[in-house]
Amino acid sequence: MNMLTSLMLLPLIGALLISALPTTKSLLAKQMTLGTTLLVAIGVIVMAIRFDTSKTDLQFVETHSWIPTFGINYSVGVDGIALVLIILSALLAPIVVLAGWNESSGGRWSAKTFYILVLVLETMIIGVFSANDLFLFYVFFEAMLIPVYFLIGGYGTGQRNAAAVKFLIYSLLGGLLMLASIIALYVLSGEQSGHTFNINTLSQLQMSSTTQNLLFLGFFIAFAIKAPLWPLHTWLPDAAQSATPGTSVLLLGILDKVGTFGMIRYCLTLFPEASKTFTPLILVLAVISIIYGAFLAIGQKDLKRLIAFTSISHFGFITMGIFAMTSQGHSGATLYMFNHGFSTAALFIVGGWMMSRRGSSKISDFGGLQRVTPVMAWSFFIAGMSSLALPGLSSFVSEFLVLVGTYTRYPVAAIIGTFGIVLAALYILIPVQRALHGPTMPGNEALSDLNLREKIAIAPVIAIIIALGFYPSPLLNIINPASTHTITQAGFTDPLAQIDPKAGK
Amino acid sequence: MNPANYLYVSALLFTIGAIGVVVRRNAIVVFMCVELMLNACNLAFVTFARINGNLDGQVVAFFTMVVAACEVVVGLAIIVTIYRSRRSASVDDASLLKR
Amino acid sequence: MTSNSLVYLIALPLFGAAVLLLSGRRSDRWGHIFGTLMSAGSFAVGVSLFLKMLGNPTGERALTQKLFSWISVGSFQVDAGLLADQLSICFVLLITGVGTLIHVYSIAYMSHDLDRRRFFAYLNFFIAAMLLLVLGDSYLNLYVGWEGVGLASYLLIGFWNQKPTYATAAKKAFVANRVGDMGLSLAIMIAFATLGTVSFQGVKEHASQASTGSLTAIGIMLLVAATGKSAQFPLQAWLGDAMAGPTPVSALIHAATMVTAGVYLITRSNFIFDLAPTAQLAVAIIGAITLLFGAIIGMAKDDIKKALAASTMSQIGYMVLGAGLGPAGYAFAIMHLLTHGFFKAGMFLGAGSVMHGMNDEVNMRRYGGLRKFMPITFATFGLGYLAIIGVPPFAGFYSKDKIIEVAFNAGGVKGIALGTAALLGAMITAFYMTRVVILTFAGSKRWDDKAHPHESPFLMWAPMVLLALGSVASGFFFTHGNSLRNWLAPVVEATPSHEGELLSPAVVSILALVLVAIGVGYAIIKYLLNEVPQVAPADVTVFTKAARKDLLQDNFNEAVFMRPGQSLTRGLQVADTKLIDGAVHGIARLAIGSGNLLRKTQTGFVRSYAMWILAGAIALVATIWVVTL
Amino acid sequence: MTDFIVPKLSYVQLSPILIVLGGALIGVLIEAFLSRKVRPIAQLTITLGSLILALIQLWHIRHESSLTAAMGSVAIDGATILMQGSILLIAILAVALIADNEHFTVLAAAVPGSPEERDSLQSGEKLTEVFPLTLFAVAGMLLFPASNDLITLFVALEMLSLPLYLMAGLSRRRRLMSQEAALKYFLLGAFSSAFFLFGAAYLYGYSGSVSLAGIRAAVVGGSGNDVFLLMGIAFLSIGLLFKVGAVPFHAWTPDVYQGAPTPITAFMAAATKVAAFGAMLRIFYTSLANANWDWRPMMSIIAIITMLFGSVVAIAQRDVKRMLAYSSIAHAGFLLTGVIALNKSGLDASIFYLFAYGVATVGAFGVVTLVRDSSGEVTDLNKWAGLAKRSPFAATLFAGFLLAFAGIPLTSGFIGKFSIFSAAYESGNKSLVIVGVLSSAIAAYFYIRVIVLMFFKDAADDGTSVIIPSILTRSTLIITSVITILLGVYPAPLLNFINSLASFVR
Amino acid sequence: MIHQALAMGHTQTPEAVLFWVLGPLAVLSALAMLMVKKAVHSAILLAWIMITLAIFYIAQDAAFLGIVQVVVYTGAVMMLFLFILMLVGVESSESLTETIKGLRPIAIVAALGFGGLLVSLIGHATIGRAYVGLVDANAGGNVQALAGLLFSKYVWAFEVVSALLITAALGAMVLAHNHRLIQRPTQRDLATARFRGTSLARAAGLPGPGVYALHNAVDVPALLPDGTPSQASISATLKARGDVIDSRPFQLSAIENEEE
Repeated sequence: MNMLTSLMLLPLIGALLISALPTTKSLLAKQMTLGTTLLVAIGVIVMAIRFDTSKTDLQFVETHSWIPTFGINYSVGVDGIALVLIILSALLAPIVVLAGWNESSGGRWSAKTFYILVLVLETMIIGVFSANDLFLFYVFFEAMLIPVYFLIGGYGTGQRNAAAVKFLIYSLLGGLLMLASIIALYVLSGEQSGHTFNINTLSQLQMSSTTQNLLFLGFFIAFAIKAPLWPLHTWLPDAAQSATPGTSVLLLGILDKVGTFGMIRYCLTLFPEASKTFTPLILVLAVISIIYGAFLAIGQKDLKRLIAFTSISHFGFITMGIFAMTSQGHSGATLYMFNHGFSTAALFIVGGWMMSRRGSSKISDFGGLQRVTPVMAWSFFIAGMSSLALPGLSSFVSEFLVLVGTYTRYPVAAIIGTFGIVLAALYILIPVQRALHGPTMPGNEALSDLNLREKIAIAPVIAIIIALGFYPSPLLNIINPASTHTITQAGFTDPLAQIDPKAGK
Repeated sequence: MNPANYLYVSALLFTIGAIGVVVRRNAIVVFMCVELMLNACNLAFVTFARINGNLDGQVVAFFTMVVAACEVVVGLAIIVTIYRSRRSASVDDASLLKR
Repeated sequence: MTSNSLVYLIALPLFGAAVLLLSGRRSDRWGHIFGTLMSAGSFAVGVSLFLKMLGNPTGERALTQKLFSWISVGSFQVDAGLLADQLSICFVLLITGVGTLIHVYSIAYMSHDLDRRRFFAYLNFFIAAMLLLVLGDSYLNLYVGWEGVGLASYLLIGFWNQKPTYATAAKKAFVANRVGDMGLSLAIMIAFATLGTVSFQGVKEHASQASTGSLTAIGIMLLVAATGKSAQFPLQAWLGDAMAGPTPVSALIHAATMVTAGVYLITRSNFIFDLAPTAQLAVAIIGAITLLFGAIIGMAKDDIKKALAASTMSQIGYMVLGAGLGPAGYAFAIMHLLTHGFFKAGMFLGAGSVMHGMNDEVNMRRYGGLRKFMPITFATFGLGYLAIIGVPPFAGFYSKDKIIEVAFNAGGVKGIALGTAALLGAMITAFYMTRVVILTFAGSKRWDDKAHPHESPFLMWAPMVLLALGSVASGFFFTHGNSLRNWLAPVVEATPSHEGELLSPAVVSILALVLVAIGVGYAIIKYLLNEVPQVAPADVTVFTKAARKDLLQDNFNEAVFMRPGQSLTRGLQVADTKLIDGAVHGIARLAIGSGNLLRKTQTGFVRSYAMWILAGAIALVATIWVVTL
Repeated sequence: MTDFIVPKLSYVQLSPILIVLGGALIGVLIEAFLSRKVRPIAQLTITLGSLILALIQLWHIRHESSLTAAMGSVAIDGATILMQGSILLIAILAVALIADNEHFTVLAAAVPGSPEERDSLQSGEKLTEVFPLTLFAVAGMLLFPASNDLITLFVALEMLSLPLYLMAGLSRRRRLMSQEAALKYFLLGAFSSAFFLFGAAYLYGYSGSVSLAGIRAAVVGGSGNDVFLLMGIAFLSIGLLFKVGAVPFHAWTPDVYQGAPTPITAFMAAATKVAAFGAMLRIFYTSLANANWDWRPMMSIIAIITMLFGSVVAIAQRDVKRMLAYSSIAHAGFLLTGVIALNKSGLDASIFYLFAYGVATVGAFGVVTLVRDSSGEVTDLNKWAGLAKRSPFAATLFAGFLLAFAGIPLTSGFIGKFSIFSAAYESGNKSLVIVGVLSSAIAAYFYIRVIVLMFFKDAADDGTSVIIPSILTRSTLIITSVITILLGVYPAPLLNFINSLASFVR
Repeated sequence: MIHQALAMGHTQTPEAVLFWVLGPLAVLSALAMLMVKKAVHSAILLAWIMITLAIFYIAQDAAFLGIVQVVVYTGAVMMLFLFILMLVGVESSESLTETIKGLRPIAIVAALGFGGLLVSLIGHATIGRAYVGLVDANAGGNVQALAGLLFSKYVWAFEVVSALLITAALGAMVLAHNHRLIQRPTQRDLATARFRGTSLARAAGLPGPGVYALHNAVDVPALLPDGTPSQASISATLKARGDVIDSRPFQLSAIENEEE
């Protein structure tokens, strides 16, 4: 069987097996989930190794007729961009399970349900990134809301119900707008080439510019909600604040990438002209997101909300990189998605441990943790440094690529975006100072440092953050052909340097 | 005289019946107004049958009568049941279900 | 020429840092030794490389090493490559040399600190980052080291971060540095967009083909970067606070090495600045402003470390000024950088020694007459003092006077203005440094009886002595036969402009010496011959008050950046919840509200339902009526 | 006088209807002659038996197509077969719910609260008349979409309505509400069928024929003045729109849905919609297709109002059954877009949607029957809080049906929504698609609210409980949910089937 | 214009006279049916309208329908209505003041609008075909012709209608037939039970409504001699409807307490 399909089925099988367990055996459920996610991770790594970086077209393609009446196929396949995101998901999943070992216990339902939801979600995430059929993509895109919704509402804290509903309604609204566009594409394809949802075929449809603009908006709004772009972001802080750290990692680290992934894969490919038309507007929104998210992050008193707002800022960078329409911007944006996944994961995971130990998510309740729990503090610090894109850590490479890629075509956006790096220093260092530094706050003296399980969970994250900072080539090699291909498809070429670098030689 | 005039009568009777359903409160009277509407329809059918020169309209009218008879049986049964429960045949009293 | 050993320069201290950090408390006992050894090892590699370079012919001295392809996207190709040319190797030797000395010093200085191992880990990390900064073969590689030292500086300033003010100082330093970093990243972006490359070699080759406008932009952005890292006006405010770190840190990072990175950057980018006169002039002006700014602050400081920090700022101003003077000044800027590295590091270590003996007291008004108790410290400090105020034949005399001279000879009004500023600076330097020496070592004792001043242990004074030797001899050594200038020539193309010489070297020296004497004299009158109060007098001029408050730099930043920023943050928070989220909730409320409103149409009366049907029928008929008529 | 034509009925093609009618008659005979004790089981057997038999018979004739099965009164074609199949399947599922006699009064004639009623409840007897009534209604429903002339249409309309009026009043609990529902349904139903008849009269007047083919011929032939045609369409539509619950002819829906016994609500909500839309599709796709410029704008406006109204008002509901009623109004709006589409894909989509929606509706109401307290079913939404704690099974099923209603992918509702909107878009009705999408978003809001209520709210200790369903109810629930999911995951076979079959003979 | 289209089909004068006499009368009767208070009067008026219509049918060559109208409709259906009216109470009349606010004016406007629009539309309608008349169709006799249609073309509908009739019968049975489920105790049984029962309290029979109550209404329970309300004194129907007024305020003990 095709590798992608097997990888999709694997978590589903795991979920089925777990659902057969009695509710009381939560430890076994955890172990099985961990095992399944690890298997998937290994599978994805094998797939990454077998991936041929010299090709630009999709690989591991598998196509079956699904709903022939509508020309819908079960069609999967990955290019470099999708593969990287699948790697991200597959690697983060076992980490999330291991890190949030006890996360499932405080919920409304049994731990078993929690892990079933997580596994189902993993299937859908792999599916959404590997779908090569617009309809299939949409199915995964919408269906994965449900497990997340239950994860937030069932296992979160505080205003979890409201947050879950807000998340779902926002997402559904965007999804329905996209559905309208998809329907339009479907009908157009029926008029021009016979009904199909094949992305390649759809990208060759003839459309009037008005149609293209409208359809583009349908897609873009859905994606802009998902990868929260100002001003469609307000669901994210609420959701992140209410969700458990593990869910937040899945949500911000992986799920929201579907938005930016969709912008690359669908907005640009299907509507190149409209993308051009809307680029100025989107860049403005992206830049606003960068600055706005950063400022709001600075002002947050709640650790989870703070991380959420940093993500909004980061998603601004990613969006900017995508719509810069340069290969640097694109590769940077894709790499950024990967790196943001890990740095946010690190922040949420470690932040989650801090919060569960202290029983509070207010930053002011911490203080002096570096004395009490040095390993935890260090982990948080490194995660923070990654978040502020310290050179040598992975985020830097991507952030810089985005900026440099944007600058070559839209210098003003890049310059304003660059201010974001100063603000990033503030929004990371302020919580670091308040939570880790200073005198030990009363109530924190007896907090325990990370145990072995937690160390095992966070170590690979930090290792990846550092390793990719120095040696991002493996990922860039996978990404580059795909992003160049996308740019070319969208009808762009990199702007040349003002002088020809080879002229001098 | 023009047969179309029957259509005017039919339309007026139908209107009056419809208004009767709205303004009258006694369920039986309301139902009688519905019957009036059906009769108006029948008149239209018969008139049209005459205009069109085929008997299909009359057949419809015949069926209408039969159907109306059945409807009357069912309707009155329901009204009687309601009346027995409430000691009232006013449709306004039956307003537990709302909002 | 390629060399495979460049990487060890960085790898050794990096390895040290990693080992010390990861091993945790297990390495408490031997960590400091290990760290020192790593640093020393790196120094050894540096020396061997230096010797190797010496052995090569002038044109082939530069050593390169390509490690791997770092970032490669489209035309954006950056290798992880190292370049040790004549300029870099000076820094390598300074960093590893002074660095190792300070490691040694710290063994003793930090011996009572429970976290000494962590301190050495940071130091090692700093050495590695700083070496990467000077060895990187492209702007982007440099950037990694550039932020790396920023991080190291942050960690070290905040080493005692349980004290909130120290933690704040660390944050302030990092943020100020980040502003500079933003300049550097913009410079790199512009360079890539204009020249299509970010390697030093590539930029150097193509710079001449780029427009002056772009080059000026790059230059200005590089200057912004330099001002951040080197505490130049207007990003100088963090340096004083950075003295919160342990004194060896101040010596190493905030005097000898990191803060001079800006000078390195400007010198390294000579090929840009030489083609962008406006940017170059800006560099010189910033340098001149800062050297006066720092000097003025230095006059009013009672905290010995802050006084020295102000002095550092001022001295780096000299270097930047020198670098801003173009080919004529690069070599002298670097020379002053190196000599300053010796004497300022020495003085900082001296200050540390004093504090060590005085229960960490830093207020000079509570010192006095310490020369009897700390003779070695006094001697080494004194030699550094003589070097900094530029008394011949000490090192400062050679380096600083050269800068003043080149400034005067820059030509026109510019030359006169810059030269005068530099000269004035020399006089102020003499004044405040004399003040420091007098307040600390001369006069009567002003400390309370709890302090028991004593000389520091061998491990502390030995590095001080070595550095003092450097401050005495290096100037002569560097200028002898223009050795440094010739050495650097392949990198910075030193072409002294003797055309239209305004003042001859001799005149400058004499002028400088006279002004220095005036400064020294005034200080002696004021502080040696008059009683020094233990508490700083309050009835002073506005000017002094301002100087004490660092010329209101913090107030300025607070008023212009911090407060509006805070207001903006608060405003945006309100906007986010009230406006954006409010709009969302408003739509939801609208839907619910209209639902509740329409719900009322369901009255429960069957007659009103019939009315709905009838109304629908009427609407339909009316439509037909309108359509058909 | 024309020569008498000896009528020829093609009994094979009519057999599904005849089988059901026969079953009903046997049911009546059982009422008359069998002892009370054996009646329930006998009735159930007969009812289910005849429905299943009819379904089997339907399968045999699925490829037949004729206009002459009943002298031109009935059109047997793919569309008919599909509609009838849907109705039969839904009816079977609903009968399984109806069989749980707990819902029906034993003595409908007894005055609520009277000693007779008390006695009757204690007697432990069961009301078995619902079975033949159901079968009569099913027969009417089977006939309704197959009718090919206005007379048969009218007769079928009454035939499906009368039993429903009656059954709406048979609830065991809350008798007064149930009777009120019957009264309202009856009065308004009669009112609307008068409109239907009035429209039929004008169509007859316009075309001189009562057969759909004749009307079609007149429309195609088209005289200049079509006032009668327009009036005919308008009034006829009122009758049909009333049955499907389109705004402003919807007002009965919530009240009747709430008041009627829940299994009946399930049956009528699902099956009536199929039948009424089936008839509507036939009329508009065959007879009136060429007059689409006359009716499309008007229907579009009604569809838009219906979608929005249903979705918005549903938000404000506090009773499960009323909420489902408004949801059915919204769905009527979605389905109207399929009628308006007026193309083959619109027909296919409508049939699929009707089936998917019908099955999910039966399932959803089936879950409603399970939630009870001491006074019977609990439909107050507030008391549904924390249902997942009480019964994860019921809550999960209900959530699944709600998600299907909301059109979330991997449920049948999504495929339905997609196909129907794409058909509407294809026909150029973009505004309908946009409104449809927007109201779907609004609708999603209240479906989700219920899910929140069931899963994320804590249960109050108010005696609400979820009973263990009887075997029949349980199988209905399971079958409906399986179909709902299956049609979301792998709808290809059904879609192919519909696509190959769905067409109208003319 | 329909008038022109039908010009050739003008009917004879007698029919015109008939129409102009009976037509307006029918409409007026219909209006009166709306206005009269008593349901019975409405029913009589409706019967009259139906007879009018029967005459119209006959006038329009629909003799069979005319007869059936009289027999089935006026005869059977209206009798059924009257029966039910008697059951409900012949004297029952409703106040004609409108209870739903604003419905009356809306209804009047609707009536004028709807009627006006319909009349106007019919006025503008034309029929594409010529006026035909039923002379040909009824050539073999109206009844025969109708029978021909009914038993051939519309035989299916004709057959199916039977199902409708059965439904109606079944429905009437279900709703109206009140079969004994449990043997009603006879008066003797009751009397025996009263005196042989555990308590003699009810031996004197049930209290009448409101007998001892301070409030003389059927929906207030009577008070037993000890001052407690007797639930038995209230009609079960009222209870089921929830129309029973709480008796507590009327309890003797409560009132006494208040006075103290």
